[in-house]
Amino acid sequence: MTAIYGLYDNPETAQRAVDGLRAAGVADADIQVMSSEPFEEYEFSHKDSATWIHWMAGLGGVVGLGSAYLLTTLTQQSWPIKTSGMPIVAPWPNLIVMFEMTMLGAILATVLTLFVSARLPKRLPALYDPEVSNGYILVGVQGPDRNLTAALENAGEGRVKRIG
Amino acid sequence: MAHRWGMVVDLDSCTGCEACVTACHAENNIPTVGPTEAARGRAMHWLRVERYWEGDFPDVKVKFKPVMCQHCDNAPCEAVCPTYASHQTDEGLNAQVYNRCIGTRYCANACSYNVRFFNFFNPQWEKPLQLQLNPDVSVREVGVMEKCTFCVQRIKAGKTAAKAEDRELKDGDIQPACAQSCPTGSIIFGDLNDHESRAARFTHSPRGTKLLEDEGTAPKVTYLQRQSWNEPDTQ
Amino acid sequence: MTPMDRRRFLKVTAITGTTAALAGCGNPENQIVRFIPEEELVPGIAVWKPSVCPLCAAGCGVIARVMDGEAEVFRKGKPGLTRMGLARKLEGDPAHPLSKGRLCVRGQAAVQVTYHPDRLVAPQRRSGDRGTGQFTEISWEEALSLLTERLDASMAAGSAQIAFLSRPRPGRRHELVAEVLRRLGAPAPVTFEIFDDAVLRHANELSFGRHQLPTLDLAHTRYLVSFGADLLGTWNSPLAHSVAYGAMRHAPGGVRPKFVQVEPRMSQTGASADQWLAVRPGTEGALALGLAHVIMKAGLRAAPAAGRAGALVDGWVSGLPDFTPEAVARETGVPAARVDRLAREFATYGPAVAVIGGAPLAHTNGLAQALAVNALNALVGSIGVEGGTAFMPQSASPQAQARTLRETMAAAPPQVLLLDDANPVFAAPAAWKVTEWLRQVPFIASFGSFIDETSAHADLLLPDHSFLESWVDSAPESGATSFVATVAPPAMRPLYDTRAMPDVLLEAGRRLKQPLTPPMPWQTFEEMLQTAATPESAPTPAATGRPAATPPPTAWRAPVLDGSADEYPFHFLPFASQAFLDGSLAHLPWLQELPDPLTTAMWSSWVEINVRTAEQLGVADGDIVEVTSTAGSLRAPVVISPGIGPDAVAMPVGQGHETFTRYASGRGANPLAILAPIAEPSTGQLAWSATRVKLAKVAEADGSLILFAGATRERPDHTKGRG
Amino acid sequence: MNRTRNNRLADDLVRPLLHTSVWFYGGVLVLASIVACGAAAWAYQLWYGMGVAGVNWPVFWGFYETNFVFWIGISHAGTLISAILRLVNARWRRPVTRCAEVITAFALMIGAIFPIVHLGKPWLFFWVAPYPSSRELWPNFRSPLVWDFFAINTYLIGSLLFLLLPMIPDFALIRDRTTGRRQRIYGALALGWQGTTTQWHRLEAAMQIMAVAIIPVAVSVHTIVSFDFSMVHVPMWHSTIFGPYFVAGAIFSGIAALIIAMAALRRMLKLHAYLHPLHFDNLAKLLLLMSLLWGYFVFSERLTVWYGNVPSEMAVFWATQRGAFAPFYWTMVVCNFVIPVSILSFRRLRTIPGVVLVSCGVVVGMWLERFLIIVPGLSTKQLPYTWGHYAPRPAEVVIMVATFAAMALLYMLFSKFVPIISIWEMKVGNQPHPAVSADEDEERQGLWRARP
Repeated sequence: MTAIYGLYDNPETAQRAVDGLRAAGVADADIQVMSSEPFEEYEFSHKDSATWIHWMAGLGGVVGLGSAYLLTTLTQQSWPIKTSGMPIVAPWPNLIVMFEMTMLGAILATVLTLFVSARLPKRLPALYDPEVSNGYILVGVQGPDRNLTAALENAGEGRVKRIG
Repeated sequence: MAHRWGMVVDLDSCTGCEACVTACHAENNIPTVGPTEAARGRAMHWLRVERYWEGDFPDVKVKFKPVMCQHCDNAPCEAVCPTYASHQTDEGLNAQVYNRCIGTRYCANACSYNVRFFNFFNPQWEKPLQLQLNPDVSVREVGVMEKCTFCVQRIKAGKTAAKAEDRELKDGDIQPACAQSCPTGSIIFGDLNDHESRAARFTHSPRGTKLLEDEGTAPKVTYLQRQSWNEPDTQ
Repeated sequence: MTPMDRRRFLKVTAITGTTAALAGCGNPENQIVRFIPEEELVPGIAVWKPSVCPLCAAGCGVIARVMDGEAEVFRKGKPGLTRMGLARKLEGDPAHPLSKGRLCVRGQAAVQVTYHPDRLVAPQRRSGDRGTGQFTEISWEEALSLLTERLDASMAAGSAQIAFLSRPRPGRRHELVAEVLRRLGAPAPVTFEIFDDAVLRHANELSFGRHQLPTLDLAHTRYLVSFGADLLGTWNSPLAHSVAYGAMRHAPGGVRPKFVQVEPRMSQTGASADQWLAVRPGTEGALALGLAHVIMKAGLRAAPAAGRAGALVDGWVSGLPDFTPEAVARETGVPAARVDRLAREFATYGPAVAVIGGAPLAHTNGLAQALAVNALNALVGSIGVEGGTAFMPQSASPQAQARTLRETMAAAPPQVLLLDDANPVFAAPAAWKVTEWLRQVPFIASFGSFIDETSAHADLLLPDHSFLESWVDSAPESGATSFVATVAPPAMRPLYDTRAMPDVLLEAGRRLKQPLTPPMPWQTFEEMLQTAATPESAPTPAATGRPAATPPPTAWRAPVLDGSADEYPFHFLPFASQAFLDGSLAHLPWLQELPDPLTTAMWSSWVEINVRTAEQLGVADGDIVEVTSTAGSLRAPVVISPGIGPDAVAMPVGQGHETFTRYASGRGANPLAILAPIAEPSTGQLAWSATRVKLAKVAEADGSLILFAGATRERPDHTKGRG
Repeated sequence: MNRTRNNRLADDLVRPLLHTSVWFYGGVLVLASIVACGAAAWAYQLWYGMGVAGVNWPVFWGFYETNFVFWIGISHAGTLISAILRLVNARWRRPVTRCAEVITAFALMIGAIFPIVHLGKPWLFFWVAPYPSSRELWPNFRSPLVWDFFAINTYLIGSLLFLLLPMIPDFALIRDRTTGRRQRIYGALALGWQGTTTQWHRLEAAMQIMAVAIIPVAVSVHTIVSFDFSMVHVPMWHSTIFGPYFVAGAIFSGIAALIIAMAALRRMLKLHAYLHPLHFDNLAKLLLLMSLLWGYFVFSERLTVWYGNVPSEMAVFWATQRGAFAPFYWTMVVCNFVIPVSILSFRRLRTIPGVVLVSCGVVVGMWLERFLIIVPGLSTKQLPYTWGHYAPRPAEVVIMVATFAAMALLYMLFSKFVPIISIWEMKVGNQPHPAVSADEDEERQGLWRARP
């Protein structure tokens, strides 16, 4: 595999590098930006921010609720035992169990979606540089070499590196 | 028609002699815990005779009140049990399933009458006292709750006998140990669904009251209040 | 092969490898043997067998629920295992006129006597010094030869100096003992029971010609006045009384029967009364005479109606002028108005009956008190009528011919003393010096099943069967209106190497050098019981009774108490405890853990004091006080009670045993020990209610008082208000 | 300069993981041995039976349940607070969140042990779990104890995830700054985190949702714990106020615990540059608020009982107000209300030592509160005949002490292996900046560049 990337000290430069790559005709999807913090206020960080994680959470909640309802009512009916003169299927207490399982469903679904959509866990891919942890921002492109060095170098102070 | 077992205690003739207490111990294999444990408040009396003083010397009276499990229709102890160890049977008994009990002691807290007892240790019968144990009643191990069962073993035996003789149960066929031994016949046990039974009739006596009625527990034990002469010159 | 053969040739088979499993079966070296079962029982099927409760003189008939089980037994000097029928529970015998299918709290616990862990399993002879309670096991052969040796010796010495000391238990068993003693040329058996109402028997003899305790027909009584008799708890025939009391309370319709209890300390019986009248101890008789005064004055009855019983009371014919309600109020502390009303009610509502028993008789004026109540009963005509009091036909009353312990102790000490369950070392005041007396007796043999304070002084222990293991009988002197004699065969086989006392006596008699003359008509107690027991006296006595010289009238006097009022301010009232009676039942764990009806105390002894007294002494429940009389002192925790006056303190009898099994030894204090040795003059019986004491706080609560109840009032004051 | 500051930050926060002082080993040793004693005490109880504890008839619940409620209460420090702060975007939360969430995780684990310890047959505790234990019989969903099972587990799982997710980027950072075995371990824990824009987005989104979800769960947990008591007719248990009362109390004690923990970290890990007086000051304000809230609840509880004048409840009321429990009761009032209000109301007294002192008092006071809710009610129930007493026995005390040691131990170990302050969140928060007083900081807020 081959790839080219630049390491930039500050976000402005990184932003320029991203713009440069776009100008050089690289598709947004191919541009990869890695950083040790989310630079929310910079445009580059907003690429592929669309997500359906909220919907998944909701769905999880619904599943939790449903299973809780079944768990309580079915088990109570499967062996009807009288206690304290309460109805065999006692709605009020069951609501508590349903609430808890709804929340649990939502939380688990959220985390599951996070891992799936963020492709975690996985082994560390080739296109990465420990310098990211030292605060550098990595802007890179994978794939067959097109001449992007300029685009990355023109961005400003930074180091451009190649893989393969 | 299903049975609905209930009890009536006539406080007017109860003399507080506590024959019922020992009878209960003998019938139900209730262990004696000894002085040290008794001092820690762990004495087990499924049936106790409560004593309350009224007035002061010399015009003083005493109220005796035998209190055992009230076998409530809405027993607070049942719902709180996580394992159904405590539940209501079809015959209206408040049953305690010893081998389902995991010893949360929650039922005991929920019971307003404090008639539930806990096995803080494994029960001890210094040999050969264990020879007295009633084979019809299981001995409870450490960590489980126990309480008055209305002598369920006698109820079973009574029904089996009636079945064997192929006849209906008669009122009085079944006597819990306390009712049988009570010298003054102040404890009356019977089927509340059988309107002819003495228990059923006394349950509706004008003297009849329930213990902690306002708790809404709907007990199946009725107490017939004590009557008295009015003493003009007692203050 | 019949069971008989099997029993004769007891087959023994060794079990190997189970010693470990059978811990408690003695040291593993012992070979564990399994005895062949001696009877066929269907496992799990209960058989009901009749028996007689031995725990008090009431002699109630019981039935034992026998089921098979695996028992560790001790037979022929060997420990072992066998399947056998075991009595599991006692119930009242429905066919028995006294128990009528009911059973009292003590009767329920009686089964523990048989299975008590400290029961003697075989004969033993003394190995240590007397009183140390050190014994070594011996065979019956050796035991019997030791016994007969001593009997021979004492007979050889001329008049047989043999004393047989037991508790008064009317019945054939006692007859047999008397017969044997007579043939030995020994004096009549000695009976001792601290709470025995000898005074009342004597009074009844005088008033009605019957040396006997009365039977109350409570079931039909409409007005009951009890002077200190704990008739529903511990007095005379409590179970029969309770059964009848139940009938009285459940009497159909009409006026509610009234029950008045007159006593200085509220007993369990007093707690059940419609009205509880507190009187100064020892003045109950004055109240009775006060009632009689009002009744006669108001013309509700005439003096002669009391007949002979009235004639025995000084000033009766003249209408008891000294016993006006006011005078009685001063004497007893009962308001005059109440005396008056009580008297009128008593004479108006019929059938009415009065009864006296227990503490009121244990005074120097005991006889006068009893005669007063007898006269009152006679006055309202409650003798021998339905709902009144009557005397039950009976065979020879042991108390009639028996000697008292005091008489025996006064005479020269016997050569041989045979003990049967009586425990005077515990149950007699220390001032009697029973222990010293026992030391002077060269040879003491005890038939008891346990080592108690008295049998600890024995040289030879010949353990009797438990009542469930042997032939038992009773012929109570009171409790029913018809003659009652109960005989029952063993309910189960003996667990241990024990023998029935009567059979041991007969056996010993056969082995004597000079045989009994005339020879005993029976070889065994069982044989004796085959011959029917017959009532000696006519069923219903006339109010006049047997012709006897009418003694001079007795005047009621205030009781003489031991100890000056200013040095010893409190009247000391020992009482028979609901659980232990005179202490002979303190070894039963069920009764030890039984909450006392009024104080709810378990496993403890206590001193009951009035609230005011507590304030004076500055003590709270459980604090330790020292109770001091002229005869000694003891320490016990206090229980503050509204059921006793500020001038008296009460203490239950029963605890305070030194050596009486693991459950009773070293627990609590014994009030009898500090009683002053005052006697009721006419009978010489101990006036156990005539001692004064002083109290002093000696320590804070030390936990020796164990109460089951948390609070004494249904609505404790501090829960009442917001203040 | 942005990067250099960030590196210094990383260095500061990673240092504790790389260098270990003898004090650490000493501390671990001491704490571990105390925990061992606790385990021994429990073994002793398992062997002989519940009787070795002080519980009796009628006081069937005592220290164990007190500690259960107490620790579950403590657990409300972390996740709940950090979730709220996260949602309201309080920028001072960043250094606080993780050490708070850690408290939650461990306090929950410890608290959840007590319901098992207090069982008569602990080896059957799993019969409360929703599975057909014997004869196809499922647990009784009507029982508050079963509700506890669901609530506590939901909260525990949620809190653990809430704590773990933001740790992934930090693991990645450590991975890149270490070598050898450490690198391999943290590398594994980092799950291959690169810090791509996608990952950052998903993480932030997930954390937002979790924050929303965890708050109602946290509230429900302590409400349900309070239901254990308010569902039954024990005098002064059967009260509708218990839900919010317990939640408030939980947060109250939670914040106090958090303050104590932060002060300890600040001192031991030399985090003065990260945990400023400002943070303590803000938490102190929260604590003051909760103290007032607590006082309000106690007052309304007491007033209604006193005014209602139900005998059985008055028995408990007076037992706590004047009777045997009065000393504990008034100590509680002083620790939970008098001291906090009188100290925290004045800025000059809201110093770190002052706040820590108050917090210690609150922890004690809240423990007493739980004890005073549970025991007096049981010892004076409806029938005066059955009134009783309770005194703890050694087993209970030892096990209780051991749990406090366990908390400290777990906390030490955690801060040894994980940066106790979330590094990347600190970067976002533009920290560290030099320690400042509360006033100075407020001035700075104007200059501060708005960032999420």
